[in-house]
Amino acid sequence: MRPRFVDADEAVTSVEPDSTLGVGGMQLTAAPMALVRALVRRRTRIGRLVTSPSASLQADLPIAAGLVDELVSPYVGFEHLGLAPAFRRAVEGGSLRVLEIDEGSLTHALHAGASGIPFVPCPPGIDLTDIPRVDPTLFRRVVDPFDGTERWAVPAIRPDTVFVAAAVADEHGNVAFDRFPFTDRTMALAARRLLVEVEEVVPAGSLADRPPGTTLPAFLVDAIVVAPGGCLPTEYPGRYGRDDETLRAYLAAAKTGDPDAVAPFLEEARR
Amino acid sequence: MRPRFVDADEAVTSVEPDSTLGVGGMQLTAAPMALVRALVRRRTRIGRLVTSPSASLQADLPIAAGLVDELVSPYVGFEHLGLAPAFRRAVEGGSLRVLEIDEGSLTHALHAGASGIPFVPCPPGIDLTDIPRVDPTLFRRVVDPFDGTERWAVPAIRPDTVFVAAAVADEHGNVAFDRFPFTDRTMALAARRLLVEVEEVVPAGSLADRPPGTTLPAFLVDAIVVAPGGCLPTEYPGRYGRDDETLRAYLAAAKTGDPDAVAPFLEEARR
Amino acid sequence: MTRWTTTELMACVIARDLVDGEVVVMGAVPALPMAACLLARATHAPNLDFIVGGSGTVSPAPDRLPASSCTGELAPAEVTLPLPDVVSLEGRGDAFDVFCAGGLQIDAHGNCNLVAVGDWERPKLRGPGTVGLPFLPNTKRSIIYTQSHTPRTFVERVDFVSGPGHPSGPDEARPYRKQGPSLVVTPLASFDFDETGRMRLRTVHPGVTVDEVLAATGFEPAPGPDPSTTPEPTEEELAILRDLDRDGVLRR
Amino acid sequence: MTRWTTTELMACVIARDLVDGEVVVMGAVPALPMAACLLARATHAPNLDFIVGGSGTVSPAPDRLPASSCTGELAPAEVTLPLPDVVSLEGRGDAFDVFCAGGLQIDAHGNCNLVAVGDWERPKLRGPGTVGLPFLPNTKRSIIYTQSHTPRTFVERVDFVSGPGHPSGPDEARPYRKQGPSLVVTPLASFDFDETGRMRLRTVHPGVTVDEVLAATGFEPAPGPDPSTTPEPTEEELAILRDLDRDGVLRR
Repeated sequence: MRPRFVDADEAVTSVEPDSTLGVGGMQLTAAPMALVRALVRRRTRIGRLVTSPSASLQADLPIAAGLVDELVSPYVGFEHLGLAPAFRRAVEGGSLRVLEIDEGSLTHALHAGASGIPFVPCPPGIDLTDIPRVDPTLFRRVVDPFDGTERWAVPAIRPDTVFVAAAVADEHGNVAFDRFPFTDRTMALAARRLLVEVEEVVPAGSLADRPPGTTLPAFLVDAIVVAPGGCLPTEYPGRYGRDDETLRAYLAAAKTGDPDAVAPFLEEARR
Repeated sequence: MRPRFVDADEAVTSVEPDSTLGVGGMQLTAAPMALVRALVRRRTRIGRLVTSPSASLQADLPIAAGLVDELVSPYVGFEHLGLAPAFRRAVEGGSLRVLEIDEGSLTHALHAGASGIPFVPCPPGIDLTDIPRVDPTLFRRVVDPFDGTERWAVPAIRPDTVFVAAAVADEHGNVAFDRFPFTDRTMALAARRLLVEVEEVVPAGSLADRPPGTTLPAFLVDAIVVAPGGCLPTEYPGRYGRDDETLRAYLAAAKTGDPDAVAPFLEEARR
Repeated sequence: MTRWTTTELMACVIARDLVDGEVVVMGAVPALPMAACLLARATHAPNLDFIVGGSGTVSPAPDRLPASSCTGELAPAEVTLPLPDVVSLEGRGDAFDVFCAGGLQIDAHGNCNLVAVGDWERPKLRGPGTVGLPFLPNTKRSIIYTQSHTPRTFVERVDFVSGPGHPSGPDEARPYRKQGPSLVVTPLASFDFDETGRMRLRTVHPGVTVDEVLAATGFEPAPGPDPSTTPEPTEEELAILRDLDRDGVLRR
Repeated sequence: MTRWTTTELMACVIARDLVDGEVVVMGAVPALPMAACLLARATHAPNLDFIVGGSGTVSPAPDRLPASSCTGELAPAEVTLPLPDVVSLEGRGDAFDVFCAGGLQIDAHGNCNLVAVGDWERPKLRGPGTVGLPFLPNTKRSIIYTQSHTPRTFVERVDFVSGPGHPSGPDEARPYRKQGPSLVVTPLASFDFDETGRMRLRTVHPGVTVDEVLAATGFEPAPGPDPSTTPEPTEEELAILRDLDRDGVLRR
């Protein structure tokens, strides 16, 4: 079926409280902030938040609002701007449970979720770290039936809902990314329900020449939110740059630890 | 390191006799025939031939020449033109060992090979077929460490050498596909040595605007063969169509079972 | 001589079975199922989507029906999925509604065999291979079609299950599920399945008798209501099909 | 005041260590390793390739050094890999030569910790997370760099191994391999590793004493040849760096 075109506030009403939410966007780019802000405004509790291999505001803001119980993320930070204040505070204070994971295991777990594969043995490397040893939820030992060796394995991840930001949707609801799909397409393919925010709508047929791997067909998308500038203060490549001033203001507000201090960042960004 | 630009006959000298060869191209499209023909002319024995989910002449021709010991392929045929004569004859006559596999298991096994993942549990479906039961080489039972159930699993596949056809290479040896990369990129990423035939060479920098997923960086490519029309008589999308007349002539020749009858098809195709 | 060919009739039977909003997947030699999908879109199912095999193209509308599933003639489509994504989603199990499939052998419970007739080790007939048919149970239902309806292709039990149908009886480990083959279309007739998952004659094509169908079928279909006659293609259906099929692929 | 900043010197140290034809991967905050790679390409390693983190861009030459690893400023590059492919190839283990990494803590055997200082359950300092550092052993070698050289960052043993270095002794299950960290660059000095995999002082930067380095290091480096002074950036190196670094990111 084809997706519905709705506004962000309506789109997020479909997110079940305490369910698993996947949020796309990598580092300071393409965070689906229009959807994240709407969800935080609604104060929907997130049972488990799954991010891209590297997240920033799309993870720290819901954590700052006190809405996240568990986090599956290989990185929450703001690159050159510094550490993630709410994430740090919540983990150091013991109010956020982290299911430690790395970029490889997460990416393969999402791919497995998209593919009906129940679990994936990990590539080499993770076995030499402490990551798989601290919690058995995401890492268990499996015996390779071909060579008899023991390996670490991760379970498939299929978020109940996924938010990603894309460049455009056509009138039928097919979606296209502009330049870097990151792991957002993989996460989208693993979603049980997929909500996409886009910068603009283009006529049906416009995406015909987009190469494979840069689009998502309409039948995989549940709802589309047209939100120009919706990723701000993060960047959308080729559309608008990162707003470091707003990001710095957020970091200062979040460092105070006062949930009300981050309230201004729940309003829609302005370009 | 960057790839060498060589001709097909020189490129295939690097293929070890009795090793595992992966050949790209899907159905009647993008078969890397310039490389396959050169290898068959050299009469290099192929220990194990791994194909895309659906192969045609790139599998049937080396089998017709009597050069293949084992085959890993979910499909060898010629679509509307009929069954694959040499493949049929060799299997029915017992001279070719088939390691039965399906599209899903093969694609995931190649992805695992590209990723350092030792094996992959299969998605549902295969367990209801006879495919995993006829040979334990590619299918074994594994216990899911997260839910305790038993599943079929396939080992990673990393061909010693892979042949794929692409549209263009730039002067540095970066490679781009035109429209459908099929599973050729996955197979290329799983290769220990990667040989690519291309239609033409373009200046360095020309591939800068190609979207992710449509290219391969030079450092993954060992050698590039410039072979305009090299996929003929199969199609290269957007460059030239399929040559059904030559394909029918091949099928008639291969049906005779006389290896000499297919000799004309070892010569370079003419556009 | 009829106004239409058997293949055109088959396309109509499949098209009429498709429901608006469904997502259909198909494999090699896609002309017939593509014609059915495009016909359905042009009539009662404008929001039907379909994916043409290895190309990964979603709902392409080419100038003519293609002979191959991976031809560049399928571009442009609405969008195109990379083939590995199509494979992933076939495994995911809730992405596609209908799988169009066939087989060298098709059995009473809708199992398909594209691998080997006779003993697998040394087959009498080696088929091309199973491609994506193991994923059949992962769609809501499958539609089986074949151009060959003989006692050798329609058998009680396939020699090798490469595309799973319904379980063959209550003793079988896997339980009967609603998912599975729902329609079989041949040059002679169309079938559905009863509540035990056994094939049942639904309609016979115009000019074909029930006895002819039964004589061509190597097993006894499940009892059911008296089969009706397959409705002929309408003028509208034929006009649409022939506009799609400029090369006459369906008229050979 | 020197003609150059410490960060510019660090870029030169890394650049000189890179070998023509190598393929380098890097992660977040890529300005320094990118500067090193671009400098190496402009001098002795024209065929060096590098991949900028999450962007998947291969050997981009942007107008200025980017602050973020995923910015559109990195396009166009020679080609761009999808991020999942970069992840796959990091696991494959024979695709990349050099991994540039850092850590909140770095230990005597080159283990890196980006996860937690103190107890993991209730850390004193929670780091951002490990991203791709578990893949460090899958490249031929790794280069560790940090802007913070103190006894708290340079420790005998990290509190949490998130990026594997060399094994910490002969008793450890994993054997010593040539693969692993080969160079550590800080604002004070550069280190390599002895044949047991323990960090060894190689050069001290101009104006820094060996005693200052040892006082800033929370473990005793392995004995080795007397450290030399890190060669200053040449005029050519500085000119290239400043042409790359129009925003002066390396000069802050």
